[in-house]
Amino acid sequence: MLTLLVLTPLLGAVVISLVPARRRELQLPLGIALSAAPLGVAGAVFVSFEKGEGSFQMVEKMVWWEPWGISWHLGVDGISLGLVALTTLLFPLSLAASDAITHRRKAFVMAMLVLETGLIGTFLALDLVLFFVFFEVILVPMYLIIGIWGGERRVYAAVKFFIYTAVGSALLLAAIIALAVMHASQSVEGALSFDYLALLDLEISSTAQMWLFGAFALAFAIKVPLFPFHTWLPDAHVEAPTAGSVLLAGVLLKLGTYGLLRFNLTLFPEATVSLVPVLAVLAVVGIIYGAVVAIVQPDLKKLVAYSSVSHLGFVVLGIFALTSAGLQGAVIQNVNHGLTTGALFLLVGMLYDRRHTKKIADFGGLASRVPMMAGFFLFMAFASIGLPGLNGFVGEFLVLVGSFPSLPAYAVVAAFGVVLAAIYMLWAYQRVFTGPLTGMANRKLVDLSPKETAILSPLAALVLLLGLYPGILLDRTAPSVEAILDRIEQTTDYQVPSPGRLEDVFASGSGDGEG
Amino acid sequence: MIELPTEALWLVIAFPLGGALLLHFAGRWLGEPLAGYLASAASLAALAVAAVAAVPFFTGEGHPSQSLLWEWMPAVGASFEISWDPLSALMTLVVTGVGSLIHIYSVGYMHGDPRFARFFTYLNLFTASMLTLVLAGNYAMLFVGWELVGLCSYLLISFWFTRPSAASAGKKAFVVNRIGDFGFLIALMLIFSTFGTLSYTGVFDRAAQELSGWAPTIIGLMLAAGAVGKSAQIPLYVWLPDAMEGPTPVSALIHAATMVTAGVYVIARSAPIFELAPVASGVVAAVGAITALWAATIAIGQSDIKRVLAYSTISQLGYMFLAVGATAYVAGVFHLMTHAFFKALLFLAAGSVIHAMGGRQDMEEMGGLRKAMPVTFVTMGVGVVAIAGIPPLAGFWSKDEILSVVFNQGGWYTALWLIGLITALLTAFYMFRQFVMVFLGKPRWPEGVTPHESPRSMTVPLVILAILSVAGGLVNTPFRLGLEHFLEPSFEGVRLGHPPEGVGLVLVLAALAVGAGVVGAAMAFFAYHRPPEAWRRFQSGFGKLWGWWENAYGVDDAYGAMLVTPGRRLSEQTAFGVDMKVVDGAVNGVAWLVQATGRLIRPAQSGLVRQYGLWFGLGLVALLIWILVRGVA
Amino acid sequence: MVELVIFVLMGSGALAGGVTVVMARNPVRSAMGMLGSLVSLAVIYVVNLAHLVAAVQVVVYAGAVLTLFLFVIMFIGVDRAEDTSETIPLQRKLVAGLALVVAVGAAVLVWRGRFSWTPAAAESVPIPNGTVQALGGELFTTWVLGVEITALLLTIAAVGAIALAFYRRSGKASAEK
Amino acid sequence: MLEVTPGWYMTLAAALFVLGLTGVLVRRNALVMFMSVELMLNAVNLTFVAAGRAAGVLDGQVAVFFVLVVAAAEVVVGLAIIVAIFRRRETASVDELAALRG
Repeated sequence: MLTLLVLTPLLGAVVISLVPARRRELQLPLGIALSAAPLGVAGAVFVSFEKGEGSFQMVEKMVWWEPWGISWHLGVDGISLGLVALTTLLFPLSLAASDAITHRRKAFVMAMLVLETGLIGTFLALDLVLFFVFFEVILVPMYLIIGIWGGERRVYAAVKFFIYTAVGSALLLAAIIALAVMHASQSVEGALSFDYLALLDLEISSTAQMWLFGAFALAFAIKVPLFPFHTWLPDAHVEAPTAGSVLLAGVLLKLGTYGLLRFNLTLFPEATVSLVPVLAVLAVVGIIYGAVVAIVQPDLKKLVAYSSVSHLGFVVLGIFALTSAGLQGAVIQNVNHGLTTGALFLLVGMLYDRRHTKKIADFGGLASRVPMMAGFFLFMAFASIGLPGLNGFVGEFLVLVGSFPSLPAYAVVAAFGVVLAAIYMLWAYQRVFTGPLTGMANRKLVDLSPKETAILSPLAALVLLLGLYPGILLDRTAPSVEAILDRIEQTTDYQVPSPGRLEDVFASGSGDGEG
Repeated sequence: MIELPTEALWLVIAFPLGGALLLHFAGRWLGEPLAGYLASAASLAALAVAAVAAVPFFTGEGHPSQSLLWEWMPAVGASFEISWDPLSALMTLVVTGVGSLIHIYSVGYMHGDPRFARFFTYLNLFTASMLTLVLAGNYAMLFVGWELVGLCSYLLISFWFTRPSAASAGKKAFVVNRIGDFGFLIALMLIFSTFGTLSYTGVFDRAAQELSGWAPTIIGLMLAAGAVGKSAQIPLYVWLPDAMEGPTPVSALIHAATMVTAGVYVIARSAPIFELAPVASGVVAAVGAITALWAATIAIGQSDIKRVLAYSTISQLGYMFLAVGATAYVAGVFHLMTHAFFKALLFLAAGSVIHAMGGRQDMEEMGGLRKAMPVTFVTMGVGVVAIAGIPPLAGFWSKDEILSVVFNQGGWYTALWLIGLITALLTAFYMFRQFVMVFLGKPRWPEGVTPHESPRSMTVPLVILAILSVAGGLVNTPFRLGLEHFLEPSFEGVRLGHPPEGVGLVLVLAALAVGAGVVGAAMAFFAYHRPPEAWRRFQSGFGKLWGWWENAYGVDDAYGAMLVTPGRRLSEQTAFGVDMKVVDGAVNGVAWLVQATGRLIRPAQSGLVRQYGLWFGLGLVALLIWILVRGVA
Repeated sequence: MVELVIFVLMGSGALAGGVTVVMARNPVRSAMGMLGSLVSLAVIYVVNLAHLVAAVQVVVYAGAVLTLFLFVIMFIGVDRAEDTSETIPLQRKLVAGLALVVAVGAAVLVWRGRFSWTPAAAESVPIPNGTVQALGGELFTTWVLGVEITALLLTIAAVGAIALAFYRRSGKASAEK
Repeated sequence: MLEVTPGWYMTLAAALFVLGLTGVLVRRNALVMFMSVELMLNAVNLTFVAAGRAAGVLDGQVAVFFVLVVAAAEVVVGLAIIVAIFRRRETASVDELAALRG
């Protein structure tokens, strides 16, 4: 089933390639229909997923290249499940929102479908080479999407995106090979292996763990992006077409946090425990820094992009909190951010399609002209701010409350990001949508079409559902998260903090007496 | 008598929430006034359910109970869970009762507004949120309500969003509240990491054993920080006066009667924690007392009819803080209730006046409205007397109880009591000043304004609220402590502050409080029941002080200069200085370095084959020599 | 004795030819120097018992290849005397240095004895005679695959040369600067 | 009596090789460069023959045979290219063929 899930979009790309180039009217609807197919498969995966099970499910394994121990090994657990579902959901929606793409539409749809295969594959791969292949496959269509269908400085942005991520990948590859070689030196037969499950049994010295952790973490930190590796993101977002932005923020960034969670924590537990302060500092700095920078951005897309830096800081903080609540929060915040930021980018895109500008200063008082759009924007803005009852809160709250026992000082500083989020989001909303209606062009705006409403509504519904009943995801996540924590506890002398007197919390945590 | 199980209490929230949903999707189709009636019906239905469910507490047979709706975030012990005890019952009744009246009032007030249905959507959503807050069985769900009322407040303040001032006031309210929420969040983190749960029962049962040292103080202070934001206390009160940009019923419902009291409710609810943290309690009391005095002086200098009431609200909330800070939780909640009655009344009456004056809010342009609006005149008069603390109206009982309890605490609380007493005098002064300026004297209306009494849907709620303002205080008099008895189950095991024992002292204290009220009222009457020139002369007698009061001590400007402007500059520096130049500069710098290296060694690629050949030859020879020198095996 | 005489005579011839190739300003003279060099070497091959190689040297090199060179020289223009001034800075000096190093290096290597084994060794080893039969046998048994591949290479070269000869400017060629 | 040892031949080959090398690097006429290359190839051929004789094997001569063939092929293609370039650029000077200059 998982193989099917990975390959369906690729098959779709092949189908699209067979459509004659002059049948333009077919390409987009067909693309939407084809990308809906994996959504169906993902739905089936979601339904048949065993709730109480923390290990990998629906595992499929086929030998790919025996001598090097590479296999086509797929599996899903509570950490990847939500992300896979999110990926498959966002693709039909963002394709549906791509009416504005008229130039080389066929190639665009194909690039999108290839991208989908890459993303799903990355989340499901249980073989490091397979993972790496998918991880890199993503770069190509995304590079094309930004570079061909982007804005004015698209080439600059695309090249920056590509090179920046490729630099990280190079180290990742080196570290992956190092792991396989270590496996060869430790296993009885001396065989290489890139299998994630096999590599889990490796015994890696502390020093080696540090280096390998660093290589993995750098690759993923660039992808997240963690401060200070974030500057490719605003550029890429501003130049990317709407669909590109949606997927970039919605799914691509999650590869970083997913990688940290999946590989860094389990493969290098000792290094994880000792490097927690470094990553927590970067995460917290990212939370505050992203928010502070977002406040004064003149470009709506850039503002949302910097808000992503801030929100993903929460995810990273949750991961390195190394508590059950923190990890669960990280996982669900991943999905939440994809939904809300995806929706925000869709809205900005819809605004851009109408006005051909993203500058906040060009707008003003739109709410009286386009109330539906304003309503959706405000809804998503509040989800992003972390209003309880909407999904953003669930993730942030779990992360904050979960990270407090282990990292009290960091959690307190991070909590301040919540205040800043309200400032930048509401100020932007105020300048764009409220006040008197300004400018002739704004007077002629039309509100959301039924189609656009249909694109946004599922996202809004999910935002509300996950906000009120996150159990739908948390129930499936919790066992996997516990498994990771168990592993860290077994392989290191780390103890997940349990509730207790505050004096103990502050004494044990790395917090330095924040009061 | 029907016994309503706690499990059915979700209906209390569901009615207004359902109303909000219905109106959101079908409001435009339902139109005016049907949408308003539906919303009012939803609110009344919630009131009915709550009233039935509260019966056991009145008869003294009820016990606090919990009912789990569904799990929310099990990892942090958060669930949707309703807790039903006298405190939440009382709050529910106040919210739905006052709320229903304001719904009905709004049908008249919002007549003709193009977004009539939308207004009621928000109003219903607010009611549901506030009920979530008071019915919550754990801190997480409390926080849901806490933030959702903030959202509704934002939506309703900026209801007329085309006015830039309204839009910015809404944002300000939400952001300032968020600063308080920051403290609240920290409190939640502290509570969870101590107890491993956020549910009231779990926390309060074990508070005495688990909390030690400075822990309860920190938790208490952080909770208080949240409460300070929501209840508009120093230093976070600045959003409330601006919130008057919203429609007047909103000011009455949210920014006087219910939402702003949430802070008081939270502190009362967390009594078992504050019990262990006398320092935190003291801070709360001090903040309350100072805020009360501070806001009262500002209220004196205002000429906008709603701003007077806004600062008055801040001041009265200060009283409630003073009460809960002095562990007089019952007195605080009591004042919360009576205040809800008379302040809602005052706001609605003010709304009626504004309605009649064609939207004008400047009291300088009013005067002599007594004849034109008899009902409003009488009912507002009742409200003014009530807030001034003149017996036997509601305000007297609750305020007197607060003051006497605070006095009885002794020590430095006596200073707070004195502040409270002075504030009582000022309260009477500015309220009577307002009353005189608006209703008595000669009309100073501008051209073309012909005031008229408001429609029935507006005056009926006024009358009902006036009756409540008269009689509401009787539920808890020193002669019959009905409310205290009623609330007992909610404060089990908590030492409550009490008034002094001796009857004589009680009477003296009461006499002092009443005396302060009467003196203030009389001063206002003599100063302002005269032509405008005379009162201006009176005002100028205060010299610079009056200017400060008029300007609210310039706190807004100070915050602007100290926080907002530097904050924005910091943000700009970070965004365009640090981020673009340093961080991105480093990235682009690396790229530039590679390019520069390329440029540097580019001439080597001369395109001349012979030169390449030479390099090749030289390289080869060098390699050979190296091999020979090293000696290949 | 005979070998010494032949070595001195033919060696000088080969060197003189080489110098002519490098020094002559007219390419035809270079070609003639080349011819002299090739023929001299052919004689030395004979002395070294490489009869077939010597024959092929004369027939293929001196005959075919050099003729081809001459054809091209004629085609391009005989009397284009080359400008001998050097335009690349340092080229001449560095070349001289390189040549010196290579020459000295080779001399050192040779005379330090690494390659100075004497025909005395030949007494134990039968001196192979590079007759057509001997060499042909070797080529078509041990080295037959190499022969086939070189044949293929030659064919390809021929085809390539013809293709290049048929080269036409395709419109306004873009390779034009 | 002086014996002509293989070393003599090696020395001669080295001299020829250096001559060819100098020619390749100094001359800018493509044809002359080609001839210089042939000179270098011949120098190598000489070492093969001499060494093969000294070692008493035919392999040296076999190698020379292959070098000859490859050289012939090279000349054929190289000259064709030179002619093609000449037809286009009217020059046989390699210095003027510097389109790949960085």
